[in-house]
Amino acid sequence: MTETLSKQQYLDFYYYMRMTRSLEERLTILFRQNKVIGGLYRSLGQEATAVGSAFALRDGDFISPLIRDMGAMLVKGVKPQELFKQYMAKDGEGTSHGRDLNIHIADMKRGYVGPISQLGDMVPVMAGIALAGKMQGKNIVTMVYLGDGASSTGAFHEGVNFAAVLKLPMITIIENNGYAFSTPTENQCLVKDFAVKAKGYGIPGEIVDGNDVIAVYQATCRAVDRARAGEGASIIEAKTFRMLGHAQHDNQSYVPKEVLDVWHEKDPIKNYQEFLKNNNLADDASLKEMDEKILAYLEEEADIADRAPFPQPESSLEGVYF
Amino acid sequence: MTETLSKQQYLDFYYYMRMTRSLEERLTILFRQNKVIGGLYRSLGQEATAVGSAFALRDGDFISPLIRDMGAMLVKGVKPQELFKQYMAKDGEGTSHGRDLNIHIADMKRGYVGPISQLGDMVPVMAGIALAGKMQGKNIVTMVYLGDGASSTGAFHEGVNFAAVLKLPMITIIENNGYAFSTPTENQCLVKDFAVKAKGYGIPGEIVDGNDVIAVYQATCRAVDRARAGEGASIIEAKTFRMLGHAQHDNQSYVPKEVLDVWHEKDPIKNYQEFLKNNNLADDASLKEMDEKILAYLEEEADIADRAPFPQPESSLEGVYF
Amino acid sequence: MAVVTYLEAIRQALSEEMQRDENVFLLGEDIGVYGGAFKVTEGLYEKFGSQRVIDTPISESAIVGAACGAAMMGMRPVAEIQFIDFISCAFDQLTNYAAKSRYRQGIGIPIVVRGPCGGGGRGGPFHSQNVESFFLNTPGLKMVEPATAYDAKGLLKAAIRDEDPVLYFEHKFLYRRIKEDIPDDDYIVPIGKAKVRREGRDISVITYGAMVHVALEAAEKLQHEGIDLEVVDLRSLLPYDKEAILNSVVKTSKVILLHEATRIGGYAGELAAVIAEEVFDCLDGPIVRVTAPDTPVPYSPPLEDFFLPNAEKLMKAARQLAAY
Amino acid sequence: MAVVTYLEAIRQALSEEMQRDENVFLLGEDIGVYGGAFKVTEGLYEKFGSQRVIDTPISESAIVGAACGAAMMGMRPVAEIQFIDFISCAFDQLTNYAAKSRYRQGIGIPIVVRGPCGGGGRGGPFHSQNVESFFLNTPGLKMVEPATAYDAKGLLKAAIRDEDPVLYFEHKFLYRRIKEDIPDDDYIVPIGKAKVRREGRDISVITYGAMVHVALEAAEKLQHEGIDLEVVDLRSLLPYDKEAILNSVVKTSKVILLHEATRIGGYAGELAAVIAEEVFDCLDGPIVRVTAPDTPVPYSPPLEDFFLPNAEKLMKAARQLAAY
Ligand SMILES: Cc1ncc(C[n+]2csc(CCOP(=O)(O)OP(=O)(O)O)c2C)c(N)n1
Ligand SMILES: Cc1ncc(C[n+]2csc(CCOP(=O)(O)OP(=O)(O)O)c2C)c(N)n1
Ligand SMILES: [Mg+2]
Ligand SMILES: [Mg+2]
Repeated sequence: MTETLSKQQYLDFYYYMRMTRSLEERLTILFRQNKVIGGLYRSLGQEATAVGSAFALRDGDFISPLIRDMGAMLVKGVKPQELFKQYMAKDGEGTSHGRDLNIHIADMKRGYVGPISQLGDMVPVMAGIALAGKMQGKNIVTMVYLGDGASSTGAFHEGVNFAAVLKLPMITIIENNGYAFSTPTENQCLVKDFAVKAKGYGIPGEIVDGNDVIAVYQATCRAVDRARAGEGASIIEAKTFRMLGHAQHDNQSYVPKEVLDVWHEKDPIKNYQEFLKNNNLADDASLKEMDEKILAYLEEEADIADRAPFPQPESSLEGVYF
Repeated sequence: MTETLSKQQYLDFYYYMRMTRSLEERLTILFRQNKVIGGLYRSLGQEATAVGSAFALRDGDFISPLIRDMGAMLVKGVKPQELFKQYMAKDGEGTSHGRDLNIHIADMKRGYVGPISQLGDMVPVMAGIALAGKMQGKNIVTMVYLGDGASSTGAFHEGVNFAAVLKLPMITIIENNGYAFSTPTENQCLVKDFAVKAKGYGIPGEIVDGNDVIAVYQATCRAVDRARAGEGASIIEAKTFRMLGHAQHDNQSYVPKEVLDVWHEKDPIKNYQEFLKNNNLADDASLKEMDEKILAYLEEEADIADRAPFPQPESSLEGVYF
Repeated sequence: MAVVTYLEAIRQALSEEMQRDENVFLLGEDIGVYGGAFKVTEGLYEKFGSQRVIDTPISESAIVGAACGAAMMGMRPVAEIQFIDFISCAFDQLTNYAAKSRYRQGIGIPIVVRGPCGGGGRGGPFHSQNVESFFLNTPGLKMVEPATAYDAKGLLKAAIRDEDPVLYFEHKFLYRRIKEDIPDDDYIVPIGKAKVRREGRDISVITYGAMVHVALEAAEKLQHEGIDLEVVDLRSLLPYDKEAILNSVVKTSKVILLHEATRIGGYAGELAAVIAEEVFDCLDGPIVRVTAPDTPVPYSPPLEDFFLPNAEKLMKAARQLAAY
Repeated sequence: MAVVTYLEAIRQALSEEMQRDENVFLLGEDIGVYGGAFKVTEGLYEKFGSQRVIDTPISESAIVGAACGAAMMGMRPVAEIQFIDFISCAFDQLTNYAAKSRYRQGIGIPIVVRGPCGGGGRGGPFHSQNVESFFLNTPGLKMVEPATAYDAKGLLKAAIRDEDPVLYFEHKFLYRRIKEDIPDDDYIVPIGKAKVRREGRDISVITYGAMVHVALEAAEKLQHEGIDLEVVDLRSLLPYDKEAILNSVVKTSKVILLHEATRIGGYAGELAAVIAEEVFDCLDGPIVRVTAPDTPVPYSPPLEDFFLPNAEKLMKAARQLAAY
């Protein structure tokens, strides 16, 4: 896959990062209005990782996102109204029909698989999808996202090793965002660079600035190229930071303000705006126009979700078995 | 811990390696006589790893052996008759009273913990013992043995990482013996050197010639010293080879003869005999004397086990709860 | 005496036991600095320090396995599972290591594994489960589930002092919804003893956890219809109080087994079996189960409300059984 | 028709299904080159190659998880667990991923997870378990356990063609001990259908797996005492054939639930509940359970023999119930 980007692609990166952030901001409002059911998880500050990596994939490839990867789902084609409905526990095409929460939705056609909450479990599952793709002679790639914390799970280990040994086209993106809930990374694992874990599986591991959408895109392209060339699995560690609490209810008072300040300067969207302007890919006016278009679009989508019905109680009995 | 060895220590290494092998050979005879109940697992060719490593420990330290580590249990003080009784499903002090099989016996006083069959599970358990020792201000070390195959399990990963993060005095010995049952190491994990896995946990990993009892002893001493000094967990990879099938019923026809030939030359006992003789620590006569003493001792012990009763049927109902 | 919530009662038990016995310590995810996802352990890190309130990596097998190891050394670990649904990740360590250690190697494993269970919180399929049946067929384990603040404290203390592995299920719907006056000082609620929460003549409702309150609500309402429910709160699920169960059934001759978990393979099966085996003679009607239907726990409010057993469903079953 | 063992019948089913449908493939530990710890898959690696008979690392979670992923893509994976006891290491993937996928995301998981269960082989606590109860409270899973060679083949074929995750328990004591004439050609035994193995008037014995043979042995012997047992072989444990169970109980009015697993929380609980709920009227005596006692499976022959249910124990229970 070529790593040279067209103007449109540069703008698309921006569009999806901005869409992610605005969508989550809209969700925050809905949350305050008690319209979001259950918890609300934000990916503020991490949008570049989700968006940049997903752009390295093509149709037929699969991702398994986690709570910080709404951006990847958007790139893969999920509609904002579907996410709104999901978060509002509403019914409708493309939702889980009120059965599962937040981003736990799947569409095998669009190429995203709904995670379960048990962290790490999607790694073996995505290895299995990669295995099937290989057996079926499809040249597809699977990508599984998880956090620094989730890499402590047994499922992560078993899944990555399985993919490595069977030379499966699976990329594991470890989003090292400094914390797992309240637990700082150094209490999760002694390594500073999670990419080093790749060595234990005999596969390539690469570190990337998770706040730099282009760098993420390029690193993922390299991993995707290897995977498609039959060279097997790899790990990418995206270094980033969780700029809000674990969920809406967590004010993350345990995070030192200085650290937040440093990362505030690294905001992936703000910096990318500068990049676009410096490279004459956009100017303040065009960015503003894009932002407004996104907001207007999200407003419509949120409205649709707001008007969507809750699922029928009895519907909950169906579909446990074929 | 000093790494200079007394003559007695050199001879002890020999004694326990020879004891391990002879004991297992005696068990093989019992197996053919249908006196061993269930499977019989041998550590032929791997005796140096079990014995050398266990010698690096002291009273109060704990090991958790696997099927190839009978030698470590002997060093820790298990009596051959206890092992014979175990394998013959007999009752008696120091056995599991017919409840569990082969080396699945524990003695917290002598410092060995009976493994369960689920591979990898002992890693977290031994981390917990190390944690307790630390909390209680005892300066103890725990050592958990497992094979190349068992390192693929989630429990291994979770346990090693847990011990690493909490800086626990736990040493994980990976016995890389070329196979996991019928599965060659390269189908278990892509890495050639399992010690490299330590990097993924941010702890030291060392490779040692598992057929060289002194090298194993010394490497383990280094890890033990680090552990006792509060420097935390580490991994040792002992490179060795399983010279018989997975168990008595497996003729390991899947292992290339050339490979076995190569390793035959590396027999830990034969080579150590040469070492002892070359260094004037023993001669043919003294070795023969030791061997015969061991055989005579084992004969007595096997006889005791043979005469020992089976457990009473009703006894099986007791002791599920306190 | 002071009025405390179910959640505070749990915290009190932890704190008092840690005070009483220096071998008691806590481990789990986010239980230290943060005080736990539900703030159950809030303040304990400050009080007892990082050596006794240990924030662990996300690894339930390691948490439970390490607790086992520490227990073998004489410690009294209390492990938190952030949501009890994640206990499935430690299923192997619990059923194979913890449960069988005393039997097969003569070494007891006095650990407590506790965590929030149950629905009603819009938590969806992975934050709402009731897992007691997963463990019911494993000799060597114990299980308790308190329904009141008093029991929450007393059972947890009993669990911590118990010589065997105890799974302690705390129903998250009750955390802050119920409170009562409980003694400030030390007391235990013995494991294995049920409690008759309400005497009644017509039908025994045998239940536990959040459903105790559902049963009491239904009983209150049915009173006016002339149906007198007896409500037996099991409190301990393994071992269970056979005597109390059978006594109640012998007295009323009719029984409803009520639980929040789904139907097939749910806890009620064991109760039905022991009742139909031991006091068959005394039964004046079928043994009735009121449970959730056989689906995962759905998330959306109308679905979850439809899914969960409630007073109305119980009343309907009771009316039918009374008329039998 | 040819006389084949239970084990060969399983192998036939695998081979024929792989032949029939190129989406069927096998994965597990040592199933390829070695042909499996019990040689169930012997010859299949040679026949179908390393792409369809995959030797995996020792990682049950990965095996089951990867099977799920492959199934989502239209494949039909059959995963072997070397001893069913190790399924506890995949408990989470099975109960949370496989079981709930269709419900929560509309994607079916047509996998089969098979492995040797049961005692009698001096395997001790970790190579002898019966694990069906672990999974009985998880909607979304199916479970079968054949008792005959005919059913071993037919049920496995049905499991492979099923659209949902099926746990297939093969009793290792039966592997080479029973054989029978079975059709060479294609047939299935539908999931969810029990089979009356022996008609009888006095007592229904409801059972499955190796215990079917115990029940038949006891029935033969009791015949001479004038006690006529009906033996119902469940074959499918989830879903189970409620109609067949209830029909038999209605006919005989007395029932013994027999299984090899331990008592508390065992499968019999579910059966007792459904019987006591739905055909209470027809019962002429207590519902009796004959099971293993509540301990881990002990290893030593005298202990294991004492532990396992057998014809004598069943006969004793049947005599008592007959006299009731
Ligand atoms: C097996 C398991 N244990 C615990 C949890 C509870 N939990 C949900 S998110 C989370 C923290 C995850 O941290 P990390 O993997 O670093 O992802 P991040 O939230 O930082 O993106 C925890 C502990 C879970 N979902 N699964
Ligand atoms: C979790 C689990 N899965 C499978 C098994 C079955 N099993 C027992 S020993 C073994 C091979 C072990 O290989 P390795 O760890 O390399 O040890 P070695 O026998 O070579 O010493 C297997 C697959 C098991 N005991 N536990
Ligand atoms: Mg994180
Ligand atoms: Mg090996």
